[in-house]
Amino acid sequence: MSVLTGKERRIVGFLCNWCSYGGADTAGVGRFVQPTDLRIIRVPCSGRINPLFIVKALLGGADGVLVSGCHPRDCHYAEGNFYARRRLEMCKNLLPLVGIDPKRFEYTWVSASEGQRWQHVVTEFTKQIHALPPAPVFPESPEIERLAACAGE
Amino acid sequence: MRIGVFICHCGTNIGATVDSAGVAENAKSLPDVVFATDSMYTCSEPGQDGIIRAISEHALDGVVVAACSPRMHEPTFRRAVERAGVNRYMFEMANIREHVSWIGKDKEANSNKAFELVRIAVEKLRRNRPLTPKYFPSTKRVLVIGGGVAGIQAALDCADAGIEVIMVEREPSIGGKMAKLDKTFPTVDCSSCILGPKMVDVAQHPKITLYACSELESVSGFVGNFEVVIRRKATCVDNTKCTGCGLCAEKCPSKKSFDRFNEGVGTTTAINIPFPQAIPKKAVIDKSFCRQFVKGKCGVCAKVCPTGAISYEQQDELLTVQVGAMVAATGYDLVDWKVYSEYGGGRYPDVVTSLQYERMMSASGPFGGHIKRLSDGKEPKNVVFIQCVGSRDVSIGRPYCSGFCCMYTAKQAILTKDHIPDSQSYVFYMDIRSPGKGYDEFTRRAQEEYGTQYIRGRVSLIYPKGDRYIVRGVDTLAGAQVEVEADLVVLAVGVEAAANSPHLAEKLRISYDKFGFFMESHVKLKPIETNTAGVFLAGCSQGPKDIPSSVAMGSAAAAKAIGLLSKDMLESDPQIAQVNINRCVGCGKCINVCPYKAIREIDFRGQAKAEVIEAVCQGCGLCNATCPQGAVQLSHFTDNQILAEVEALCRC
Amino acid sequence: MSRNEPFGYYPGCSGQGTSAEYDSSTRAVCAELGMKLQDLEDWNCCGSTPAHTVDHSLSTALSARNFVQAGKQGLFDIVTPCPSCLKNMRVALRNMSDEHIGPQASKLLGGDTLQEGHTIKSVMQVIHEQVSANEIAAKSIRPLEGLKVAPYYGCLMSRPQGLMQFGDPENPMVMEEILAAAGAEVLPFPLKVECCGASMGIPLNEAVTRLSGKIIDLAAALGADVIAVACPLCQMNLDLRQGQINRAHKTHFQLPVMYYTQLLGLAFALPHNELGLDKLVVDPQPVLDKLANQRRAVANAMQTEGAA
Amino acid sequence: MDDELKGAIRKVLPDVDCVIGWGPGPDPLRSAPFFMRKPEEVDAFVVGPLAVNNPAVFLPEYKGKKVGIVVKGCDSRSVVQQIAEGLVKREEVVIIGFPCSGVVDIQKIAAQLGQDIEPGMVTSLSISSDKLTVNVKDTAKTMDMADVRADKCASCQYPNAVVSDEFVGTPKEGKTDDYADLAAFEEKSIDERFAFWEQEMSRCIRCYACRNACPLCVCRDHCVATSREPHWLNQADSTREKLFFQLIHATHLAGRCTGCGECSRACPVGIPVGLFKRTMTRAAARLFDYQAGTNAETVPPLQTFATEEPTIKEREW
Repeated sequence: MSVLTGKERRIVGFLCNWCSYGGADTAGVGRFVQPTDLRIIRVPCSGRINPLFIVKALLGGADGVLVSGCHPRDCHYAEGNFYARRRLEMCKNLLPLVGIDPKRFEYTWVSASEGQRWQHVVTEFTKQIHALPPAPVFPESPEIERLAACAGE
Repeated sequence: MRIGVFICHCGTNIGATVDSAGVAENAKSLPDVVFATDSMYTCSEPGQDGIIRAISEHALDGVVVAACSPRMHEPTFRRAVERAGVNRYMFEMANIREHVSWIGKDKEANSNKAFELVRIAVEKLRRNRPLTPKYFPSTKRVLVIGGGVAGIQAALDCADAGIEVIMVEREPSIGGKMAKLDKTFPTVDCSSCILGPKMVDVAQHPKITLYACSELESVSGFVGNFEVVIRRKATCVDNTKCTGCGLCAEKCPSKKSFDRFNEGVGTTTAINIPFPQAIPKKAVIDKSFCRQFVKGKCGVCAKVCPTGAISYEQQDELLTVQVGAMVAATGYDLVDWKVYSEYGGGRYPDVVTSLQYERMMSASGPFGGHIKRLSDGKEPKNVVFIQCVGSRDVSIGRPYCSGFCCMYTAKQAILTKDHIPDSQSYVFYMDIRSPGKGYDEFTRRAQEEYGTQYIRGRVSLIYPKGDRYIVRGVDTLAGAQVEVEADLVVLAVGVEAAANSPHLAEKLRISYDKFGFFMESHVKLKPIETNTAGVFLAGCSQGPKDIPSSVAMGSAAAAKAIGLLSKDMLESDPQIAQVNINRCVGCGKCINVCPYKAIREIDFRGQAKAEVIEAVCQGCGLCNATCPQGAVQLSHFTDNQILAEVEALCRC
Repeated sequence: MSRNEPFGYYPGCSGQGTSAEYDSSTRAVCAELGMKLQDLEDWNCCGSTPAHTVDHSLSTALSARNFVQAGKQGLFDIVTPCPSCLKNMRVALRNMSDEHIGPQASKLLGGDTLQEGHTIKSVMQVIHEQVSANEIAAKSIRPLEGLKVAPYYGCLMSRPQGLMQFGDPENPMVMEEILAAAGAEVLPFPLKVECCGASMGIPLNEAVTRLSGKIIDLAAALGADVIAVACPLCQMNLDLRQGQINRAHKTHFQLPVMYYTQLLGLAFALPHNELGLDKLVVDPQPVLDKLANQRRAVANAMQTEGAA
Repeated sequence: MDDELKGAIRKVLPDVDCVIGWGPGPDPLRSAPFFMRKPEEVDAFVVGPLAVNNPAVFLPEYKGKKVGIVVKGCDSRSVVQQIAEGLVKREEVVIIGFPCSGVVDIQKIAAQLGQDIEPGMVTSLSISSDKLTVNVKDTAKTMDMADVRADKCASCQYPNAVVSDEFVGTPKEGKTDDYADLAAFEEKSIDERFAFWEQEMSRCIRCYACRNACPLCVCRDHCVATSREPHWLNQADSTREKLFFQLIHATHLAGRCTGCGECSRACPVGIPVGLFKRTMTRAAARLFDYQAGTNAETVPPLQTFATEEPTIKEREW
């Protein structure tokens, strides 16, 4: 069981190591209580995030994806978040066409000092996801289901 | 693979809200996990020994520790697994403290989430590969940004250790805020007497090169090999010719120029040497007042200069230097207190800042050490000090304590009595904050020996009545409104990060907090380091500090820089991009986006291919996210590793 | 909103009694400036000080009802001369969207519901926004030249800052700009937003004589000919109680306290009865004399110049 | 115009390895990519409403050799984008342009005929300025050109080659593109869209014709769709994986797609996969004022950035 049924939704976070992951740590150190739904994947920079990771997660049944990086102009790698901003914005434009509610994906900037902002972002985003129905799911391929059934026996 | 999983209790930090033992039990079901256990303090010596023992007993070739943030203890555990013969990159951490146990109290949800985080760590670890660092040479030279007392200390310590130092100072002279002070607490010794010799040392040290009137233009490169461009602003004076004789300032006809050094107390000439002890002692032209620039004709200084040092045509100069480490010691500025219109917002001439008052008291200041009012030149008898102007005030976005105002206010009250024996000082304060050696005793002396009246409360209004000022406040101890007639009001204006600090932080690629102060790597354990290797902090650039703390931090930053550059070769982080030459189609997109120019095009059997310059790559992974066919992969954060993490979290 | 469209006009209860001259001079000045004021029909008390000290929902509902009434007339942009009414009505607008007070107050409104889009401003702010200094100067056929005015806003006009949105809460400059445009010499008046003692005049008269005393004291010390005010209660404390103040402090001030609208009216040469000068307790005659002398002096100077 | 174009091709031939254009296909209705090396081969060159496919798709393979290419307006944008991205060198390509009046959509012709058109079924065909007559098994059917013209031609902004070394004919006026096709699609609710793609993509046979027809798919033999390092897609016959591939393609083409429509046209089962790229194209135009393939000097928007992005309205928290 990956999330607590009925209580949690699947929310995947991609956080840059230098700012936002640190901001989430700062929130923890400050004991800023947050919903438990989010699971964080640490990446070096928001520029490392291929928008297709987000698409992959959303098609794979994630109810929401939250990306956070350093504030523009404050990227540890100087420019990564500038590229990320464009790519993530384009990604946000693509989702509704596919039938994925764009509210399932947000990106923002949280610095390592902004523990409270992180708490706020996580709380708001989790609320936003809970306000939506569970993510639509594709039926598994018959092939895989057959194999899975075999494996189960 | 044979993976071992260790779930930390961190005492009750994790254990209280996460079922660590249960998570360890569940972890045994994960693929490739052959061993899982929980431990009380995994980072402690017995905890680390437990990992090492398990590695040998269970022939582990990968380890997951679920504990605190990897930003805290990843290096610790990497060293531990390495001691047991496992490559340090065959290790992953699940952050179940900062990201789980400390942010929620629901034990069921927390334990479940902790297990999930262990699961993604295991999935990633299964795709990890051993990585080995490379070694590269470094430039044994340190850049010190800011020539206040913190920067001076850092520069002298580095230089004394035999490392070359380049000091960049924005103002015409080094010395910073301390050079403006009359006396220093708690010993009331003369500021320039103790700082002056250090400034001279900077000027004379063979290992130190000083660039005044200069600012950092840009920074590129990385730890050990930074390339820094310095902008030397045009002063219209050729420093190689200027002898500092001061004749130009004597003859300059533009005598109403704003006196920056004296905080606008009095005026100066358009060409000036900011103060007698200035280092470098060179004249500088203030173009906004110089008649040559304002009116297009004058040329007096050029005529009188005995060495022909004046050059009105001088242009800014860009200078490129290589350094191995940098110390940011950019200090502070005063909060813009004019937002307080209840204090006149700058409309009343005899409501001055603490720093202006220092210049009014200083023997080398515009009044030659005789305190007098800016409005009418009379000697003030009643002097009111107001503390916390721009400190501890949420309403103007400055909630923090500036730390040293209580102390200097006491000092200024004492000095006022020394200067004007028949004067009476009043101090409105919120709390007296005087933790430091001899500090509290000092504030008591101000009250008991010098008769300063301390009134605990805020001031709500200052208004002029006749040629005096009514200061209306509250005495919270007496529970009454008080009004004091004052001849002079001194505001203990709070400090904020030096102007443009965020801009500099962006150039240095270090973080800053919402007030513009630079962020240290760890509040308690790494107060000098930043998150960018090779960049260290000193003085008030990191937060408000008094002189002893700034000096100590200057020395600490120097020690860090010396330690870094004492090694002949620096170790590179192997978490860098790598090109799979078979998949690369040579489209060059990665080359275009790389912020470090760390990818170049090479010719491989007649075909264009990308190649990563290992010593230059910093491992941001932008190229990886750009390459459509995934031919460039960031080691330790490959597509497959991240995809495995994503898949572990999805329903599939 | 432009001044060609009518503003809803809420006079407030003082305007019907103690500050009738504020009400009439406001109407006269606005008419002169081409601002149409349309009275709210069947308006009620804003709740004043008592309501909100007892029950926030009631206080909110009282003020909200006035907006409802205005809405029925198609009036959404309301103006009022009284800072206290302004504050109450702004608080009401804010409270109506409060999750606790809003629903309770709505219930008190009976069947009526408050529509979206209501605003309320002080007449002073609207004059400042809608009429340029040049226009005021052009209308001032008898400019207030030579008249030294101490501008006094009272505590409410600019505060609380977030609610009133009236420039610098400690140092508003709107009245200064308006009166300067009418030709007056407006003095820098440091106590311009100090408390006059407000409604303490009855329970604790000493508070009013002390606080208002300081204001009169400083205005006189600065050489003011008149204190210009914008609040009915301030006017009453400074004007009606000037005798009490003099008795309490053994002073002999006879400093006229006039609404800024009355001063504007003088500049615009509006009829004195519309300005209600006879309602003032401290005789404003010295002000009128000074202005008249000033005009005569100017006329003489011009004549001499013409003769020469 | 045909003869003039042929003349231009013949003129270019001596300087190049070959000239790419259109030639006879399996039946009179269908043209095929045509590689002309000798002057006599030029006689069979075909142009007009049947010159459907985009010859630019072949250009990158010729990198290092000089080739000529005959292009419609839309094809020329692909070439320009290839040049902008360094996939093709400007000096290695001779571009022959002409004013295009639009091309046919075979599916629409089939719809008019009321039957699928197997190769070889059409025995002859004649074209006038606004009519098209198709002979199937000796039965002639005449249809209005307007009814069988490809959708992309209705909103064609660039009927003439954007860049050309030789231009034959009088330039035509372009139309505006208001993305009406997207607007029509967006009439559907979010859930309906999901259901739509679930239905459509279930028909995908993973032939990758859409990818292979794309002139800007640079990965060629190294497509992530079929690699294990990195392993973006599995090979299971799952709708999700098929849709994911389309999103990979669209993401890779974000800000680069020139809208030639070849992906949709090439799809053997008729999935409107071009919509994904159209969405990205619209977003690139709105956000970055960028139209791929109109200026070889510009950098595609996702390979650069601006420190301030006034058009990106970030969410406030």
